[in-house]
Amino acid sequence: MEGVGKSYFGNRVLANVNFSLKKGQILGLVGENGAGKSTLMNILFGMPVIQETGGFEGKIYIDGKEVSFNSPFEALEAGVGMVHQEFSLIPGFTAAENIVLNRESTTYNVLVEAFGDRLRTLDRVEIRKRAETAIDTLNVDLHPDMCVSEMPVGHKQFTEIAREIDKKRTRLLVLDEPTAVLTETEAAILLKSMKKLADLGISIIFISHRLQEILDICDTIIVLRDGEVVREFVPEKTDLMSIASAMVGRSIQGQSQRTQEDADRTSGEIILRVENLWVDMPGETVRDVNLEVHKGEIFGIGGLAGQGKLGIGNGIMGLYPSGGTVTFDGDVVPLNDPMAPLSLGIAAVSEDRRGVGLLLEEPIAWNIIFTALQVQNRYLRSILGGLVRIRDAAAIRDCAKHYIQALEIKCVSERQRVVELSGGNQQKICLAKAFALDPKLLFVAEPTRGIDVGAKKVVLDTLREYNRKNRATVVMISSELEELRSICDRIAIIDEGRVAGILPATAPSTEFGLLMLGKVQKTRERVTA
Amino acid sequence: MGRIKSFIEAAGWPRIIIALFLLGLFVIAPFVEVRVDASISDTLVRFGMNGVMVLAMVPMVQAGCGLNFGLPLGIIAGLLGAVTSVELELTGILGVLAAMCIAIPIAVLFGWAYGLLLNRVKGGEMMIATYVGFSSVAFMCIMWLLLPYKSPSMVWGYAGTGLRTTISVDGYWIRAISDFLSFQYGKYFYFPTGMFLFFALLCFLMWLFMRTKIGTAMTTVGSNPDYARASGVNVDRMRTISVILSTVLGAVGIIVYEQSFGFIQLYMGPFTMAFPAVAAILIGGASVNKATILNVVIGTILFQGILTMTPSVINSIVQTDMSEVVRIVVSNGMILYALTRVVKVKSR
Amino acid sequence: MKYSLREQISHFLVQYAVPIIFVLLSIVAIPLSRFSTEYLVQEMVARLARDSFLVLSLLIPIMAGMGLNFGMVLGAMAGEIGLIFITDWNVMGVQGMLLAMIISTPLAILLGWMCGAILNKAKGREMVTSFILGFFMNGVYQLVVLYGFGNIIPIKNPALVLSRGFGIRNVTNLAGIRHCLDDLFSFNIMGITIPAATFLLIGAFCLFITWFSRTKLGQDMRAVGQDQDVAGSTGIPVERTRIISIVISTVLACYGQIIFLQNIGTMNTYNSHEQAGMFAIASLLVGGASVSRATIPNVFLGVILFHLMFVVSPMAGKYLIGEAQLGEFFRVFISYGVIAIALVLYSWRRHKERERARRSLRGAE
Amino acid sequence: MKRQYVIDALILAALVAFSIFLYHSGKGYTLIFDNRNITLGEKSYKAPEYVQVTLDGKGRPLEIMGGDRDIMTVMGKKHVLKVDILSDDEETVMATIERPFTVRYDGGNLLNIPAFLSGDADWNQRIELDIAPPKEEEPAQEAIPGAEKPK
Repeated sequence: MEGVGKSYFGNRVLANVNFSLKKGQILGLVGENGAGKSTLMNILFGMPVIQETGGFEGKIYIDGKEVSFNSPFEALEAGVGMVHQEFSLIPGFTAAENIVLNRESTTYNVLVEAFGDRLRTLDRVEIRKRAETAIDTLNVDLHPDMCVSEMPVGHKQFTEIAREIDKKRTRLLVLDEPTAVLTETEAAILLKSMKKLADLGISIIFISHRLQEILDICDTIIVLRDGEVVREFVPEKTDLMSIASAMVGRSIQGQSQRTQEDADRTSGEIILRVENLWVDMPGETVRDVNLEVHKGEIFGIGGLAGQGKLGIGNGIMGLYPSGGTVTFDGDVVPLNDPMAPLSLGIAAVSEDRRGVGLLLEEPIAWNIIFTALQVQNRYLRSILGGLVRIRDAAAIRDCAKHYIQALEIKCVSERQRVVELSGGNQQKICLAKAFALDPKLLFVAEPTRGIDVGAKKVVLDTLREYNRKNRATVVMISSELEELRSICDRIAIIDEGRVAGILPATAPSTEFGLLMLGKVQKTRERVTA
Repeated sequence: MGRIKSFIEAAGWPRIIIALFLLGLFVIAPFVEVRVDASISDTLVRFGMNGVMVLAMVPMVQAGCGLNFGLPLGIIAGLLGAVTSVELELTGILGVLAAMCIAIPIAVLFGWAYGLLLNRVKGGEMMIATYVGFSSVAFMCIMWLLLPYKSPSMVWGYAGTGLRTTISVDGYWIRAISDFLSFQYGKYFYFPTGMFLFFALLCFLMWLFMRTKIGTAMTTVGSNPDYARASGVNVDRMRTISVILSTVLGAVGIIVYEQSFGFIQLYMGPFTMAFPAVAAILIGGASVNKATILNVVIGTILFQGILTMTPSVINSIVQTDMSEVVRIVVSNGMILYALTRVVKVKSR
Repeated sequence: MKYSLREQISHFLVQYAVPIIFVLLSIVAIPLSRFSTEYLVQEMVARLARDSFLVLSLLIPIMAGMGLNFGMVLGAMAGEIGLIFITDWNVMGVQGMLLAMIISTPLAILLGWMCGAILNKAKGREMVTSFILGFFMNGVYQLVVLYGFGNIIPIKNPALVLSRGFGIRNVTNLAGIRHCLDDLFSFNIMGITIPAATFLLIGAFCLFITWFSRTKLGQDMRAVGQDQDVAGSTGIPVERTRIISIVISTVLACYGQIIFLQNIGTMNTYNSHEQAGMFAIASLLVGGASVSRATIPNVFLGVILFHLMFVVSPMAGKYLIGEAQLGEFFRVFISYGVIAIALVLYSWRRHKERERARRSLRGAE
Repeated sequence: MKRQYVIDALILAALVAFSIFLYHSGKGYTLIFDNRNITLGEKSYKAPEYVQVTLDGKGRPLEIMGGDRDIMTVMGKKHVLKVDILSDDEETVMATIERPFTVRYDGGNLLNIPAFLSGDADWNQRIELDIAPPKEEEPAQEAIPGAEKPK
C-alpha cells in the first residue's frame, strides 16, 4: 500500500489544509476549540452536514485514488473508521454484540428463502470469536460478554475501537479525543493499543488536548488554528511549549484593538466573590472555583471545552446542582434557586441560545420582557380596580421597540417569532432580555458562538458599551481566547473544573495557552517526579 | 392562489374538510326537510353544554402537559358536587352554585394530586392521563355504590342504597343557568342565553388569567421549560397549577352540561367524555402544545355542529344512522392527525 | 457486580410489585368467592388457551422499543373480518379457522404496515398514538362492516345480516368453528379438560419468538428498541424495522383473536376487538412486564393472575358485601388501574435513568 | 433476490391452493335424510319402516322411521353413506347398503333414502332452507361495562 495522501483546500472555517499520512503512522491533530478539527473530520468521514451546507473544496486521496464520500457509510466502505466523542453503543447489548453491530455473523436457515437475509440466524459462537480477536488485537482486558451499560467508560471506548478493528477494511482510524474520558491507566492502555494498531498497518488520526500523549505516540503532529495548518511538527524535534504556543498564539498584534482608555481603567471594589464553587453540569463539571470580580470590570473566563468554564455561570444562576459560597454585593446568593440571583440583580445570557435562551415559537417582545416581568413584576398593569394585574401590552411593545432599535435587531416587527430570525439577531435578543433586567452583574456565555462575523462585532461592541455606560459588571465566558483578550480586563482560565490562573488581558497569549493546557504541566511534573 | 394555499397550510387539511363538510350539511339540510332553525338551535345548545369542558383543555396544553385525557377526574369532582347538591335538595340557580362550590374544592384536591403525578412522568403525560382517567372512573363506580347518599330520587328504589345510573335533575336545577334571559323564537329556536353568558364569562376569566404573571409563566413553561426555569419560574408549580385549573374547569363544565341536559350520568358516564373535548379543541386549530380561546370556540361549534347535523341530515339522505361512525372517525381522526404532526422535541 | 441479599430482595419486590399484589389479592379473594378449586383450575386452563396467543403478540413491538402495541386491535379487526367471511361461506371446523387466518393475513399486514408508518411519524408517543389509532380504525371498521358488508361486499347468509338488508348483526354466531381447535385433541386430567392442540400451537409460537429473537432481524429490533440513533448510524434501517415489528404483531394479534373467538363461539361484532386489546395489555402487565421489557413467562403468569382476579372478584364482592356489581366494578378498576400504574412506573423509571445517565457523563474523576 | 421472489410466489400459490382445499373440505352442507315414499319420474320408491343412517362410519347413527326425516350438518362434499334397514323390532339388520356419494347443492340437500336404496340418480335434491335468523343472544364473554368506543 502506498502512502495515504490527502490534500484539501477550503476557505472560511477551513482554508487550504494540506497534509499526508503514511500507512501505519499516527498523526496527531491538535488545535483549540473551533480551530476546524471537527469540520475537517466531518469532511473526511462524509457526514451529511457537509453536503447539506454546500460540500467542500479541495480533494482527498486515499491510496492515491481521489475519494469524496457522500455518507458515512461510503467512508466505512472505503476503510475509514471513526470513533466519536459520543459513544455509539447499544446499552443493553454485550461488548461482543456491539462490536459486530449490524455486521453479525449469521447462518442459513430455510426461512431465509422466503423472507430474505434478515431472517438468518445469529451465529453466537462466531460472533464471540470475532469479538475476542478484535479485543486481542487491541490487547486490552475486556470481557466480550459484558453488558455495555455496566461498563466503566474506558471499556466503552475500547468496545468502540474494537468495532472499527473488526471491520476488516479499516485502514484509517480517526479517534476524536478518545482519552478525554479515560483515567490515566486506561489512557495508557489505549495509547499502547494504538501503537500496536499502527504496527499492524492501520493509519490513525489522533485528536487530543493532552499534548503529552500526542508527543508520546504520534509520528507527525499538525496544529490547526482558525482553519489553517499553522505548523507541522515531528515529535522528536519539538516540545510542549512550542506546540502550545502554536495552538493559541495568534501573533501579538491581536491586542491592537485595545485602546489607551482600556489600559487606564481602574476597577472598583469586589462585587462578586465565589468560594469553593462546585457545579454538577454534565460535560462541564466545576470542581472547586474561587474567583473575585470587581465592580465595573469585564471579567473573562476562558478554557478548553469540557473543563467547566460554562458550569460557573450556570451554577451561580441556579440551573444545575451546585454548592459553595457565592457572595454578591455583600449578600450571599442562595444556590440552586434560579429566582435568587435574578432578584439580586444578576442576569445571564445562556450559551445554549436555542435551548435555554429563547422562546423560539413566541414573539420577539415576549422574549425580551418575560424575565423582567417574572422577576421584577414590570410590564404589568392593574385592572378591575387593582384586583388583577395583567400584561401591559403597550409598555411591552415600547420596550421591545427600544431594544430592536438600540441593538439593530433585523426583524419585521416586535411580533415576529424568534425562530424566524438569524443566529446573530437571536443573540441580540438574548442580550436585550438580559439588559431589560437592568442587571448589576451580567454573565454572558459564548456570546459569539455560531453567528457571523458582522454580528460578532456588534455583540461585542454592545457588551463593551453596556459595561461603559451603565457601569455594569460583565462576566464573559468564551472558548475564544482572542475574543476575551480583546474586550476583557482580566481573564481567568479554567482547567479541570478549577481556576488555573487569572491574568490581565494584556498578558502574552502563550501564557494563556500554558494555563489552558495545565493538565500537560501536571503530567510533566508527574513524569519528572 | 398563494394566499389560499398558505391559508390551507396554516389551517391544515382536516380542519378545512371538516368545516366544508359542516357547511355542506347546512346547505343540504333544507332539501331533505331538516329544519335549519332547529338544527342551529341544537348546535348552539350543545355548544354551550360542551364549551366549558373544551375550555378546560387550554391550561394544560399551554403549560406543555399535552391534551388532558384525564378530564374524567375533573368530571368526577363535578359529579360529586352535583349529587351532593341534589342530596341537599337545593333547587334553581342556588342548586347549581352549590354544586359548583362543592365540586371546586374537590377538583382542586384531585388536580393537585394529579398534577404531582404528571410532574413525575414528564414526556408520557397523555397515555398516563388517559388511564388515570379510566381507572378513576372505574374506582368511582365502586364509590357510587357505597357512598351514603339517601335522597330517594337518586338511589335505587328496591335496595335503598347505591346511586342510580342516571339521575334526573328535573325539579332541582334543570336549565338553571341556561334559562337565565333565554328566549324562544318560533317553535323550534331556543337560545340558552344564560349558558352563553356563563361560558363567555369563563372565557373572559381565562383570557385574563393567561395575561397575568402566572398565566404568562405558564405559557412560557409550555413553550420552553428551560427558558422558563432560567427566568426564575418554578416549572413544576406552573404545571401543577395548570392541571388544577383544567380539573376545576372540567368539574364546572360537567355541571353546566348536566343542568342543560337534565340528567346526571354516573358510573361509566364520564368514561369517554375527554375524547370529544380533545377532538373539539384540535378541530378548532389547537396543536398538542398550543391552544387559544378562539380554538375552543371555533372547535366546539364545528365539532358539535357535525354531531348535531350528521344524524339528521345524513339519516334523511341514506335512511341510515351513520352519526355514530362519523363521530368516531372525525373525533379520533382529528386526534390522530394532531399526534402525528411533527413537534419539536425539547432537549431536557 | 455483586448485590447484597437485601438489595436483591428489594430489587425483586420492586420489579414484581404488580404480580405480588395480584397474588395477595387472589389469596384473599379466592376463599371469599367460594369457587371450587376444580372449577378455578378448569377456568384458568381454558383461559390460558384462549388468551395467551393474543398476549404473546404484544412481545415483539416491546422488543423493538415501541411500547405496548395498543394498535393490536387492528389485527383483531382483521381476524374478525376473516371470521365473518368464513361464517358467510359456511366453512366449518379447523378448515374454517385456517381459512379465516389465511384470508385475514393480507388485511392484517396492510393494517400493520399502516399502523407502523403512522407510529414512525409519532416517535416518542407511540402508545397514545396507537391507542387513538385503535379507536379511529374502530370507526372505519364499523363503516365497512355496518354499511359496506351486504352492500358493496356481498353477504349471502341472511343469518349474518341485519334485517334492514345490509350490515352485520351485533352478534355473529361462530357455531361452525366453535371449539374446533380446542377439541382437535384434548384430554382429561383429573376431571380437567386440557385443549392440547391449542397449547401446542401456543408452544410452537413461543419457540418462534425465542428463535426470532436470535435472528438478524430480531437482533436489529432489539438494537432499534434500545437506541434508534445508534442503530441508524450503523446502517440498520430503523423505520423499516419498526414497521416490520408492528406488522408481525398485528398479524399475530389477528391469529390470536381468531383462536380466542373459536373458543368463545360467538362474536360481538363491534366490541370483541376492543376488549381484546385491553385484556391482553392488562394481562401482560399483571405478569410483571413493563413497557420496555417483557418475557414469555410474564405472559403466562399474567394471563393466570389477571383472569383469576377476573373470575373471582364478582363472586367475592357478592359474598363480601352482597353486591356482585361491586366486584365487577372492582375488576374494571383493576384492569385500568394496572395499566395506569405500569405506565407511571415506566415513565418514572425512565426519568430516573435519564438522570443517572446524565450523572455518568460527569467525567472520569 | 430473484430467487426469493420466486419462492415467495410459490409459497403464495401454495397458500392459495391450500385455501381452496380448505374451502372445499371445510364447507358445511345441511343434509336432510328423508325416509318417505317418493316418485321420481316414472318410478316410485317405498320407504322402509325403519332405517339407521351412518355417515362416513362415524358418530351415532340417525334412526329414521318411515315417513320421517332427520337433519345433519356435514363438512366437505364427498361422503360414504351407509343405510341399515332394520326389522320392526328394531334389532335385526335386514339389509345394509353402503355407497359413496357427492353432495350436489350448496345450502340444503334433500336426500331421499328409498331412492338411494334403489340407486336412483336423482335421490339428492335441492331444498330451500328456511333459516330463521338466530336470536340476538348475549355473547358468552365478559364485557367490561362502558368499554365501548369514545363518544
